[in-house]
Amino acid sequence: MGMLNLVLGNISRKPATRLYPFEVRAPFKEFKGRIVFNPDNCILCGLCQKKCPPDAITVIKADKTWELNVFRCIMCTECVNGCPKDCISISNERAKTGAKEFIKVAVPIVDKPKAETPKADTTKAPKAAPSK
Amino acid sequence: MLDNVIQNITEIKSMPEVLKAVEGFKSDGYRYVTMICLKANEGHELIYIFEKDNKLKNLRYFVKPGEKPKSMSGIYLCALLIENEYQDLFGLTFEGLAIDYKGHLYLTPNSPKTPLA
Amino acid sequence: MSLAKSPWIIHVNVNSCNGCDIEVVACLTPLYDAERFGVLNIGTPKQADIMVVTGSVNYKNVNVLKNIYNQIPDPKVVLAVGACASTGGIFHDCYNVVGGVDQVIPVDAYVPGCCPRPEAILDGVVAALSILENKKKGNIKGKEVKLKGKEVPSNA
Amino acid sequence: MTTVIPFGPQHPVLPEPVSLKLEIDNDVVVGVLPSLGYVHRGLEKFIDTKDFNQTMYICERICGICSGIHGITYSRAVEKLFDIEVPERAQYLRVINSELCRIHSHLLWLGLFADGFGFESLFYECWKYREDVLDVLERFTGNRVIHSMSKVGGASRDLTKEQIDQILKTLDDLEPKVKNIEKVFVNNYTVKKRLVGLGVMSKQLAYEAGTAGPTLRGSGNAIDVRNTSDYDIYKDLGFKTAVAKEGDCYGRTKVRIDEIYEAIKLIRNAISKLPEGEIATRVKGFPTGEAIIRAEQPRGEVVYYVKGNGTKNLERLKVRTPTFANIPSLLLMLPGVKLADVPIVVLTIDPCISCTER
Amino acid sequence: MNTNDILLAVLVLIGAPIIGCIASGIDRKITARLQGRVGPPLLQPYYDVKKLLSKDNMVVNPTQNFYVIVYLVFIVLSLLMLVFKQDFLMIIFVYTVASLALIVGGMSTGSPYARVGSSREIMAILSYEPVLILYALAIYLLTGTFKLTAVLDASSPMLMYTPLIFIAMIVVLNIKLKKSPFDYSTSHHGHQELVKGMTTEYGGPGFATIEIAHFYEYVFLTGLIFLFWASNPIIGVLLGIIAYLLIIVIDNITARVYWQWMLKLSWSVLLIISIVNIAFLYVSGVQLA
Amino acid sequence: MIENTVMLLIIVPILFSLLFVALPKSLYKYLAWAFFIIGVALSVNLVLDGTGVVQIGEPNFAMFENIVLILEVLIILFILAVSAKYKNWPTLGLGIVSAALFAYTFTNVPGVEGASLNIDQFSQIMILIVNIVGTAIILFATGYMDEYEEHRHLNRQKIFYFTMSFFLGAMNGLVMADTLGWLFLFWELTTLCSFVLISYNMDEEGINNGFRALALNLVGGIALSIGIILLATKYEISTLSGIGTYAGTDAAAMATVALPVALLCIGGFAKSAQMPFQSWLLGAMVAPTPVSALLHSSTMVNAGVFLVVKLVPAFAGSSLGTAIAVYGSFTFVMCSALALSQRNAKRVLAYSTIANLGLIIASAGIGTPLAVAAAIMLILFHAISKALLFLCTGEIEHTIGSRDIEDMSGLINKAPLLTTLAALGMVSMLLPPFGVLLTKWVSMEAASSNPVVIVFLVLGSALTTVYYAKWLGTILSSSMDKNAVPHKKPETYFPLSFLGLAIVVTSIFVFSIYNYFIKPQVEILLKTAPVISGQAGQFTSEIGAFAYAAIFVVLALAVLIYLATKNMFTPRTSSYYMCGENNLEKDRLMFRNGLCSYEKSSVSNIYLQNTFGESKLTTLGYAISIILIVIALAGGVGL
Ligand code: SF4
Ligand code: SF4
Ligand code: SF4
Ligand code: SF4
Ligand code: SF4
Ligand code: SF4
Ligand code: SF4
Ligand code: SF4
Repeated sequence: MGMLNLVLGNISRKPATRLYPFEVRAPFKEFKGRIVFNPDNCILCGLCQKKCPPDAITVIKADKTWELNVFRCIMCTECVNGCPKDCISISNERAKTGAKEFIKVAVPIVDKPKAETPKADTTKAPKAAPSK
Repeated sequence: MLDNVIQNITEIKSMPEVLKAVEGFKSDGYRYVTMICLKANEGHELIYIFEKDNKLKNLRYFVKPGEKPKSMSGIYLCALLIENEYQDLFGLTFEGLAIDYKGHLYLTPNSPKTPLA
Repeated sequence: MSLAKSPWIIHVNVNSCNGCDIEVVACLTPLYDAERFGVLNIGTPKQADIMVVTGSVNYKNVNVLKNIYNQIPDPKVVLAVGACASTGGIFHDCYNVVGGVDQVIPVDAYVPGCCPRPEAILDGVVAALSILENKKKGNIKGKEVKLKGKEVPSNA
Repeated sequence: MTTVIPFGPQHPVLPEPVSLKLEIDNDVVVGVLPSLGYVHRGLEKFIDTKDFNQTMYICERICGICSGIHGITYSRAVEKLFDIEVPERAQYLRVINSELCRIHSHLLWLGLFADGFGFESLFYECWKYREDVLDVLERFTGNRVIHSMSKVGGASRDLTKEQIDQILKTLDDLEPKVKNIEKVFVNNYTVKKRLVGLGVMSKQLAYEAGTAGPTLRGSGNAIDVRNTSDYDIYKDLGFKTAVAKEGDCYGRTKVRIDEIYEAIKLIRNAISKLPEGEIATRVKGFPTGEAIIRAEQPRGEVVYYVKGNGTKNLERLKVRTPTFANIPSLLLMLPGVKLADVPIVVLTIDPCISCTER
Repeated sequence: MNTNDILLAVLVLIGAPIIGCIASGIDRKITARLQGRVGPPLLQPYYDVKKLLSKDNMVVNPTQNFYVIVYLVFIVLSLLMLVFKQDFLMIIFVYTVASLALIVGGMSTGSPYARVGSSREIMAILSYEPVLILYALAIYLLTGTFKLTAVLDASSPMLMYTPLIFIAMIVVLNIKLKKSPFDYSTSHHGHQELVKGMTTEYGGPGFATIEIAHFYEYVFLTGLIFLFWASNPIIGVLLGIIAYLLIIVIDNITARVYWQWMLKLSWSVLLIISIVNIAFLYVSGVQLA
Repeated sequence: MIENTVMLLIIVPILFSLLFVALPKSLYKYLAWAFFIIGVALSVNLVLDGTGVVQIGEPNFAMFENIVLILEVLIILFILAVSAKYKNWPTLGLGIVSAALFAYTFTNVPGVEGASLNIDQFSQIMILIVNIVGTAIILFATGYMDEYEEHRHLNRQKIFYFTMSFFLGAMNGLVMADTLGWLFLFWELTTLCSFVLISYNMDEEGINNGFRALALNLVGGIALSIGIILLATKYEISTLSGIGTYAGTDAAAMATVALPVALLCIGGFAKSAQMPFQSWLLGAMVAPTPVSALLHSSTMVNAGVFLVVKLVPAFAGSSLGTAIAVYGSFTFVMCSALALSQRNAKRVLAYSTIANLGLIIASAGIGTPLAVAAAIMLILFHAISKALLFLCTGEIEHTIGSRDIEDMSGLINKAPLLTTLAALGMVSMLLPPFGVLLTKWVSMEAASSNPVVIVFLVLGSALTTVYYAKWLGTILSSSMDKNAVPHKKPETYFPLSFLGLAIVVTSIFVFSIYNYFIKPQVEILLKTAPVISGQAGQFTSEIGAFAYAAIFVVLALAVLIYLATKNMFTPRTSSYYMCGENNLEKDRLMFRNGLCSYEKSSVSNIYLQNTFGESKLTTLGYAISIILIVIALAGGVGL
């Protein structure tokens, strides 16, 4: 009768369900949600690209761009620990579901004047709009 | 003494001797743990690993190029998976496999052939 | 709205490390309870609407993926869950990996992460719902994916 | 005429792609031919392109269920190549992580197993409890199932006081809950009807077939790699090896439930003894030599063989996973069972195909 | 056939699926709550059917949908016959047609899973049909006729004289609703070694037909329970509901068993208690007042 | 002119049998067509002639009586000769006993002055079956036997057609004869025909089975002749109708003739292959399919139940009746259970035949007007359905080369018409609205007054559903491959379609059939007829109603809905769900196995050999059935 007690217990209690889209639990601060890149200090050394196990980061010195394939990143934090300039950090926000996403950032090299503001643009694959 | 050892491997020169040694292990109550295959001087090196009371024993055998080693699956049935795996990955041919997947354990006719060889 | 209220999924695990799989399964369990949206993990493709694919594609399961895709009646949506399914992830350059799921069948939505949280997967399902509705409205049919790389049937 | 049907690769009771060709006569299985390769990625080749640090992340993704233990075992193997001693605290952290993994994995298995014999509500119950374990794991390591907590040389994450309290609290909550589901698995009439006497392997057979983990211990063999002398600090923590003498699916279930209790005890023990100090040593140079390391994963013993050649890439990495060792036992257990029992017998070894095929 | 009859028939045709749909929704809701979940909306079965009807009609065998139509119309017919108080034995035979149509429909697809599922379902027939007919016999013994008129017009409840058959019928209900522990031929939600058993190859409108037929079947089967206390319709309906709830609870506290076990159970326990009950009726010669 | 028709019914078949011998093989087709048409005409004519008794008195009687005597001597000599030739000692022994009994009859039993043929409604029904179904089967045979013989390197068709036609004549005689002596003659003639046809293949198996049939039927014949002798010597009853008249419905009279009646019934049981005599009918399945269809399902075996039903007035309501009812229902449930474990289609049909005959006997045993009506109707409907099923099995065998049910999966793709007909045959055996089920329903309602019988019937009917459902599902399951080509010959397909149509038509007009044939017959037998009305498409008895018309309507509705919605939702054919591992080029039921090669999936049905297998049940069946017979006999003697 173990199971009977369990199911009757369940029905007499509130459901365990977290009503997800309507009721969101704040992510733990320890959670490795997504990679955040701060281009300000980046020296385009390419160490992060070297360290990244799935080759999610592409650093192109010539174009001065740093690119992350968000849908390939596995949240291993190798890049975070490996960056000599601490440009990469980790946020406990999740990356968005829906279309594929690349984060491509033009890197202002530090010794240049600060005038050139970093311009982040998020390129999205054309298909399918994500939901609200 | 450490329990997990790969040192002091007994080198064995001929296949019949390997078979005999493996049979000896079996009668001594050893379990077949696995076999490790390495590339070595054109051929392959096989390391058989056995275990009893949490202690390991190893045998090493060198497979000359083109040689067809004997399967241990007749002695230890569980050897058949790892032997089939090495047929796939290293292109070895084991003789007398209990179930011979003929190089199709993991790979299909389309996939790369003998990727580790 | 009929489709959006009753999405039945078929879970196809192709080359996944299980991380994504267990999170897909976790979506159905009490804490997340995808059935609130009418989601059922239905066994057969013939009754499914959403194909949830986890893992990258390898040479052995290309045909499995295509067959299952072809057996889902229209309108249908393919949801690639996890880094592997989306892009091949960490395995993208393994010798036996063809790549992400979109190398083989058309994918409609992607879920990032390795592995994605159940919440992210639920987001993906919700995203799939509107795509499903659009496909129904636009009468968009999934193309029959042809099987390439035939293997000669022996002992046929 | 016998019935011949494919069972898998895509099949609702198999969350993982593996295929069995079943030959059935009179509702009894007379022949099986497993078909593997649906999850073969070729990870052992990866060492050619990834350095030994990155390989840790690949090893973790051999399987997503006890990925933590894979990472730890890999680290231990490479550390053996370097011949370095890991700080005590890191060893304790590794044990805590391993045992949390074991609890979540066993709860997961209990659920899937229940689903395998059509007991949906029990399945949900197990997975509900598992979520609490995942929560503490997430706070500990930053991720729910793929933890990346270990690294060559020690641990990459430490436990804070607050996290430790949470772990202890979760374990306190969990214990009575496990007792509840244990009652069902052990006493429920229909469950026993399905499990008792099914897929029997004698002590001798299980030993000789080279099985590992609960599959082995469920047949009365008290063999557990955690008892080896060089396995982290397990020898200092003291634990009882769970065994059952039945040798059937019922026995294996009991072993896994007991292991949950043991794991809870081990974690409590480890936390109470947790020393202060560093969590990692610096690793310099590149690995050379050969090493073999075994570890006890939820599914049984995993064997890591690494060979370094003095470059940043390893020369050979070979993983013998527990399911790899247990699959041959399916060939022994399946013939003679009913078709309806196939999922149960397959699940009873707690198959993990992704690690089998890598 | 007067106007009243026609009205009643139309009412049944329209009302039964609505009740069945809600019953099935309640089932899913309660099951979810028993499992500690929120569960789908009450009208989820309706959404499901609506969706299925709007899907592509994918078949493996062009005639496979014929069988499910037969299944549907015969379920409806047996329900109508029940409502119009026809011969009970006859109703059971008509109901057998429906069950067989589904089985043959499953077999006709040729899918190995469907065929194994169907052959298990055939074995289910072997276990429940005798009980159903013995139930009919009990009605005859109590009223002197197989027509249901007498049962429905009686002033005392049949349950008083047929408690054992009632118990057997609860199990039959469980088998027929394909609920755990007897969900071996197909299972609504739980995962199954046979994929979706008999209905593996059905999808879209064909599967919608099966679902609609299930709605009617729910009503029909609870109707069979209702008969045990037909003298007071309110108690009768309550009895039906209680039986239904009981089955939902049983569904959640048991594992799936083998058909072999069920066959044994039914030919040993169910049949014997039914026969004992019948024997009692013979010997005592009681009549339903 | 009923006398002429009666004579023609016996003479025409014999004529045809001679024609078959005289004319070459190439003309058989036309002969068979002619025979069929004449058979239909004659039997319809007989029905139109109405009922009546044809008395044969002096001066013709002496001639006929001599013919009968000569024939009986010939039969016995033949039996003795063949059994001696093949050294079959049991048969020889039984033949000697028969000879002795014959000699005893000849010397000790007082002769009769005349003989009579009694054509009542029951005989009419039997005549219809024999002459319409029977000639249809012969017609089928002309399309069937060439191929059959080709596969077996035989050339014995002359004997085949001769015996088949001759058998029809004998059967006609049997169902019309009222004089017990004549009845016995025709009875033994059919036994002989059966023997010849069973051993048709002339191989060891055929001959052995032929002898088994002969031996067991001789046992029945001996019981029959002892019964006849007893009746004649003790009660001076020499006609079948005489027994009814003697016993009436008077319990005391019934009790006095119980022993001879029981003996006659045992003769009937043997003929109908009831347990424990069932083995001969199973053995008879080695004969060509038309033989099985004609002798062993629709006509000859019916002779046994015919006799039992005709004897109803002699045991209705008595304890003998109850014993017979229990015995019949026991055979019903036992053989249904045995059929469950069979994979050989002909054996399934054989068991099903025995089971249904058991049901008829059970109904007769119950002896209420309703039950007797059910018994007679069941004979009619069962004969048509079973003939169709047997012929279909034969044709299936020629199409796919096997009679194993498991091999028949996918038949719908290979031979759609044949499969549909076979499916119709099966459906008519177990589902409403078809006649067999209607009569089963009637008999169940009638049996509800007897607890043991009803429980047996309930179990038996569930088992019946199972073994037919299995088979039905198997032939209807699609396999998507179309390899075999059906042999579409008009001689084979006409009889099949004709029988299929007959099933539907008789089922639709079941009430008219009841009114015209059954009701008066039951009145003859029991003096009362069941109260049955046929209003509103319902077959309503005092305790229930069977709404067959409604079901026909609903069935038609289902077809209409299907046709209407077929185009509403355009079907798109897709491949099977094979867990993703399909092989689309070759056979769609193939899947890729572990060795990366393709393999065909297949599913066999559940046969429960371990519970219901012949080895498990047969002995039990023998034991119980023998006990039941002994009880019946003991009841007869008045113990
Ligand atoms: S990490 Fe250092 S050594 Fe290695 S590639 Fe980069 S710069 Fe060169
Ligand atoms: S977290 Fe890991 S996978 Fe992601 S970008 Fe950084 S290194 Fe690459
Ligand atoms: S992010 Fe850091 S590691 Fe990467 S390129 Fe910039 S500075 Fe180098
Ligand atoms: S995305 Fe990550 S968790 Fe998911 S299958 Fe791939 S490696 Fe595993
Ligand atoms: S056996 Fe599977 S679950 Fe266990 S560690 Fe290996 S991969 Fe992970
Ligand atoms: S046992 Fe294998 S298939 Fe099952 S959940 Fe675990 S990893 Fe997936
Ligand atoms: S086909 Fe074969 S079996 Fe038939 S006659 Fe010719 S050789 Fe004989
Ligand atoms: S089908 Fe069989 S029995 Fe019929 S002719 Fe051919 S071989 Fe002979």
